[in-house]
Amino acid sequence: MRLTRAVWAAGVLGLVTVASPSFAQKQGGTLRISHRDNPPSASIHEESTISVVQPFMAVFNNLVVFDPKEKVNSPDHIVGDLADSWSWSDDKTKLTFKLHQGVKWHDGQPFTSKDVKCTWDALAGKDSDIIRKDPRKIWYNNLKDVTTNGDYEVTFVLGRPEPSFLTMLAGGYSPVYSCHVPDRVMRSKPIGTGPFKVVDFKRNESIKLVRNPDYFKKGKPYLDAIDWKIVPNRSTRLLGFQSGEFDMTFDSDVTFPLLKDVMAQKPNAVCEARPTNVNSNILINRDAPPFDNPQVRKALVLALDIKAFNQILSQGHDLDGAAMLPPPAGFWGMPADMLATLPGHSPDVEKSRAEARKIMEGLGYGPNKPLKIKVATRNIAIYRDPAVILIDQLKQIYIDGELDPIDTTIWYNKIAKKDYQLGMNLTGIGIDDPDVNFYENFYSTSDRNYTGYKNAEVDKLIDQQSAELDMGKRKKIVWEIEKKLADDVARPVIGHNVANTCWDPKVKGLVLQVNSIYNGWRFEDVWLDK
Amino acid sequence: MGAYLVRRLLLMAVTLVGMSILIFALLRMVPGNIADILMDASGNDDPKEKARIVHDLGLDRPVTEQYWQWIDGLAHGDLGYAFVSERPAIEEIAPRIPISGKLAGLAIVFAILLGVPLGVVSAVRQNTGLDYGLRVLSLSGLSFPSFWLGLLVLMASVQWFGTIPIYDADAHGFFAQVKMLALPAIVVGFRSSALIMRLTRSSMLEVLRQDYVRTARSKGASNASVNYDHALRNALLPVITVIGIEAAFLVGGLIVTETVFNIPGVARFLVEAIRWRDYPIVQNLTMLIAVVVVTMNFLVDMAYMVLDPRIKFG
Amino acid sequence: MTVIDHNAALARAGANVTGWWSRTLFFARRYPLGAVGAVIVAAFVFTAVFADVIAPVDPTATNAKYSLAPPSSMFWLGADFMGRDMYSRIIHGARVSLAVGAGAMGLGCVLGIAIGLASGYLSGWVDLALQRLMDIMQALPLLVLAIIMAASLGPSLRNTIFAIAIPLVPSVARVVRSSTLSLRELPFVEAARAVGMGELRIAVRHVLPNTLAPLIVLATAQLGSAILVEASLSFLGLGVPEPHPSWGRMLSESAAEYVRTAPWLVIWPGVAISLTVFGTNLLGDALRDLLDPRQRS
Amino acid sequence: MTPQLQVENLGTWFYTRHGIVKAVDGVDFHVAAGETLAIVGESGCGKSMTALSLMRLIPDPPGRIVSGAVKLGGRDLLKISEEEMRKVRGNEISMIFQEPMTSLNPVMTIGKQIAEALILHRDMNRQQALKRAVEMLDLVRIPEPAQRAREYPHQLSGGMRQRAMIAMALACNPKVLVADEPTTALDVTIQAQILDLIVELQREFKAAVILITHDLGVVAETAHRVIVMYAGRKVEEAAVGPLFAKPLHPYTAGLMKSIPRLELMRGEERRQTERLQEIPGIVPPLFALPAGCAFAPRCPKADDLCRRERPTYEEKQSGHWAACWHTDG
Repeated sequence: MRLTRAVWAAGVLGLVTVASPSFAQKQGGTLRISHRDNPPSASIHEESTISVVQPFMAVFNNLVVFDPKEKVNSPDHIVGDLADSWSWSDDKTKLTFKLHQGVKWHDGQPFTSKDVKCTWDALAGKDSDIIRKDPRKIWYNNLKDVTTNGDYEVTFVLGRPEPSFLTMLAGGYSPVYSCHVPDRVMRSKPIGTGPFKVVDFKRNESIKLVRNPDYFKKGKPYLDAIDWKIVPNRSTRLLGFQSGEFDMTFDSDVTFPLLKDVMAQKPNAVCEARPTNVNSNILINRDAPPFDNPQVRKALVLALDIKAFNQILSQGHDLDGAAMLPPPAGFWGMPADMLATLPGHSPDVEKSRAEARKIMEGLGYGPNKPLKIKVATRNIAIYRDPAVILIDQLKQIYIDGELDPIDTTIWYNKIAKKDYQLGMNLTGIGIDDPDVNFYENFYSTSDRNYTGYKNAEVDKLIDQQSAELDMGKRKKIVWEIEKKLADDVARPVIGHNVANTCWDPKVKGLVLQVNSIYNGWRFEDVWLDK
Repeated sequence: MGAYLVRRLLLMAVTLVGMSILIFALLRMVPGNIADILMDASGNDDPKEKARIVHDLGLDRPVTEQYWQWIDGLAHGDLGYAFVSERPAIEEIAPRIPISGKLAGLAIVFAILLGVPLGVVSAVRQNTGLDYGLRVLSLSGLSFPSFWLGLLVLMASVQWFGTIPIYDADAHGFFAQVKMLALPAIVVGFRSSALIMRLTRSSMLEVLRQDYVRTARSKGASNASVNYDHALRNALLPVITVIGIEAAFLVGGLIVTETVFNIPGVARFLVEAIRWRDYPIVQNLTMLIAVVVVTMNFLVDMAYMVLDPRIKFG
Repeated sequence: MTVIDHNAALARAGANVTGWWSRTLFFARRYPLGAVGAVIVAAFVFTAVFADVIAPVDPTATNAKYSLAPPSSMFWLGADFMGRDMYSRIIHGARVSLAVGAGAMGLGCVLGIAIGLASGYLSGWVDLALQRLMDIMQALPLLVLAIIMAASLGPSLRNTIFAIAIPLVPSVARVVRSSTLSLRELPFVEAARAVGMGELRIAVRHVLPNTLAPLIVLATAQLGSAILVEASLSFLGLGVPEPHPSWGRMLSESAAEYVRTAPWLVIWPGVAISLTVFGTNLLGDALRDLLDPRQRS
Repeated sequence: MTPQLQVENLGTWFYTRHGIVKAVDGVDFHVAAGETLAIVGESGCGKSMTALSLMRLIPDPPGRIVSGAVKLGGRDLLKISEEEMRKVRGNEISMIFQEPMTSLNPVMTIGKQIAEALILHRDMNRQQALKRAVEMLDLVRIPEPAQRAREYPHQLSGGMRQRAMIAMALACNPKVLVADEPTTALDVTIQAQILDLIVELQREFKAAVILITHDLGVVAETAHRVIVMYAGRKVEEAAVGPLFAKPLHPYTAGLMKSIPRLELMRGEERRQTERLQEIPGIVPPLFALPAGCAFAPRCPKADDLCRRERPTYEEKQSGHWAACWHTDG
């Protein structure tokens, strides 16, 4: 099933999939959700965090979107949103969308193809007034031009075929912005075409959305309003959920150690575990001692006991995988038997560690002469916790690590300046897609390739898989890249995080997509059964 | 009196100007700025974008110019724009003031209601078991970290009521608000009540040693009359001072309590703003706190003059 | 006439108390709360100094198997999220608290004494300038100033000490200044001056020792508040960073999450902080009664 | 003349770290209506403690009245309950203190403070009491009494304050008035006025007055009889005339040498520089009294007998008592 050929064929039109409202849904009500922190801004294109996407995706529409009824985001389950239909040119370098007519922005302005052009021109790096930061510029390296044909047709011109391009447009990180709303407004009270309008975004306090009565999908949304309350303390958030103050938790807010308590206090809660599309990984400064020595890098990765990490951080629910989210949840990751052959993923940890110790002893280290290093990480619990475990594990191979907690403000500076030895890092991947992941994190020219990992061979393979139209062949290349990265100890992955999202049973119509937390938050199909 | 007032006001102004320089300088020492944070939030490290943000926010200008711009704005009632929300700073700060104000007010009321009577009882029953008990209680008030007390209160609240007070911005009406803020106010006020109780006690003991208390006794006044008619009024004068100053200094307790109870007041906002390197917010909020403290000190002195007939104006 | 037990009355008053031990016992009986405080503080210092010996295991050793393990014979006070022994962590936490508390108090006192002496001694515009500086520092609540200082300096043990010490300076400086002002006119100081002693020497040899009593009282109080401020800073994530086991931080993020599932994570660090500060406060009160003649009954 | 107040074998001890301090050690005396008895001595000799013992205002702890009787109108004040004692204080026996500034409640008006005793003991309501307070102020010759009654102590001069204190003490027409150094804190000119006032009012009110002072000049002018105290005990007692004519105890003699000439004192301020002859040495600490005569270490006449044995207190001449081995020499 996973190998089902995606329907890439040219000329095959995505059918209009605007679902007619089904008879059971009830209109009305306010959905109350707790929010974990203060979103840096409301502008999805400028940010890379679920804190922004989850509340504000409902304000916008994409051109296309992952089928909200499907559990797995995959290239073959993409449906129209603002686009009624789309088509590829014969050489697979031009993607043309026919836009829905009569759509209005929340401020009453009509939506046209110009808005699409404005958005992607800005994202591709042209000067623009609608964004001031562009964290996902690398996605559009291959986008040469955006052309319009009248108000309701727009064409994306690519430099080479890139099947993932449509996938990227379908993610929650790809809303259509308007030409006429400046970046400052987009960051504080954004204007979209989506099912909900922003009433108020109070920093550190709340986000209030109300139903857009003029939403172009007739009959939707069902909810009158969505109230987000920002509660930075997790126990307070969960207590609020348990006591009925909130109808739903923030995405992936309920870690496994907490799940038991939530279920005990609120037995009727519906909780769903899924990967968060965030993996914990180790940043290695390969340009400076001691990790400029490939031997030390290898010893490091051999010392890892991924199960132990997993056991502590999620009671064993995190997924062991390489760079891509592993199957079955992930669409692209390598199979388990192949994974076991990668360094650091062997089931026999003791054997690996013995090997690592041998390497270290060979380099002159030992119990009385440990290698002293610093492990940098952001001074936030979710970063610090794995770092503390890492330091503890490294003791096994004569590495005496000291935690170096870095204020979050200077974290990237420090990493970019290569002012670290080891770093514990979390990487979120917006879409379970090899282009998104590899280009962002491992391509030599990417902004977000923090470790400055440069490998011409890997770059070549990344480009190669990106242009590959045959899904089977492409997966093979993807796995090869994963293996190369692992062998090269590029960014050893400790685990793909898994956590729970819970809601009250009266919340209906919610479909969580298992391979990305960033894509399913339009809230247009959600209703309250009161 | 005029000369004294002028001198006081002048000193206040000097203090506030000094504070503005201090806070401004300290903030520029903080590693990282808003642009770093914003870039960090989006996870890309594009020097061009960062430079643009730095330029747009005027952070690339000389610090003296930045300082002057701030002060000049303040003089014209313009607090500038918050870096994070990009709204006028006044709009960010103003709505949070009444929240913290109400909490602090409630806490002080609680502290006085608890602290003064217990302090009096403790002094009157000096060196009895009751006195020891109350002294231990008041010392514990000074010893418990208020965030821990807050956590314990939350734990207890969950245990007994199955719920916790979650701040609701839409709660209107006096009782609804009091109900919502009561627990955090008790947590904040506990420390103050301990302070007030200690001071009331020692002040009361001091007064009870005074000659005029002996005079009152020599007139045949009863213990109660001596304690309450003669001693308490005199003992309360220093207590009023501490209440006034404590009211201003309550901000410290509010910081952690607003965090624990998730109350969107100014105190928590300050920490948040520091974390975000939101200079306009931090600068203005700090100045606001300093103004409150300095003004409270001033008012306390004035109140002292009014309440204590011995102190003459001038 | 009521029968009066002279001996009992005398014993209460402390008559016939001689020798070090009986004096100690007498004070313990006279100031029972102070004695309790002294015992707590002594235990705290002892724990901090011998943490390595007392703690059964390495406070930073994680163990997946024992994540959130409840208190048992193996983990007396339970284990935290990462399976670290809470008992050992709390014992080592005493070391952090003492380091920060005593460090900040010491630094604050040294700076405060220097400023206070300079202010009281040099008077004139130096005094005026220093006094205004103290005014400025006192225009912000202790914790607010400490937070801003801590944020400006970045998280580390040393910086935390510094961030807490600075706000403690003004109260010390004021006490020293006012003592200095009143002392410098006293006969013995004038006598010292008459025999040609230098002003600095007079300040250090004659004036400073005489401000000692109020300083000791103040310093004890400051030790307590320094420990509390450290806990608050760490709770807010601005204090002593991992891997130093800080009581305040133990109460912050992760512990707060497990309020229900693992209440021992919330209770014990809080008890440790409260007890320690309580001890210093008790001791401070007793010292004030002893050393401050105005308060002596 | 029957004594208004009869004090027998009064003992007031303090229990301190250094041991028992016998502040008042077996003191007897009596005072009749209209009579003024002066108790004289240096500070620390126990005279103030004697006064406070009469009022039962000894701070306990550390002090206790351990023995004796204080008989007023047939009742022993040391035996009645605290509540009954409260009815006595300010009513039958009242007191004027040394320092009128600190002895008046700074945050209460003068009128109220005077009225308080009246409300307590005379069943008056506030209006009546305040009205009576104004009358009392008038009586002690405070000008504009109605105005003064509304003022606070700090608004009055020292002399005025002491007048107010006297008004307060006499408000209930007490049988006994204890005046503890009533003029010490005042200017010399005012001292005389206050003393005159006390004498005059005593005649009017027929009260027994116990005047406590260290100043024999005051005694000569005001008192009928004198008791000299040293280290908690009486050392000499006589009517004013004989005492001044021939003091029997060396201590008394010493005190007399330190009196400035009365003529000089009157109307003229005492000059600070004009030091008077003083008794050498200081009052010994009461917990470390010598075995013999307490005054021996300072006494010019002291010999081995004095240092060994305490002199008995006996009537050396008619109505003139003293405790000294050398009264003849």
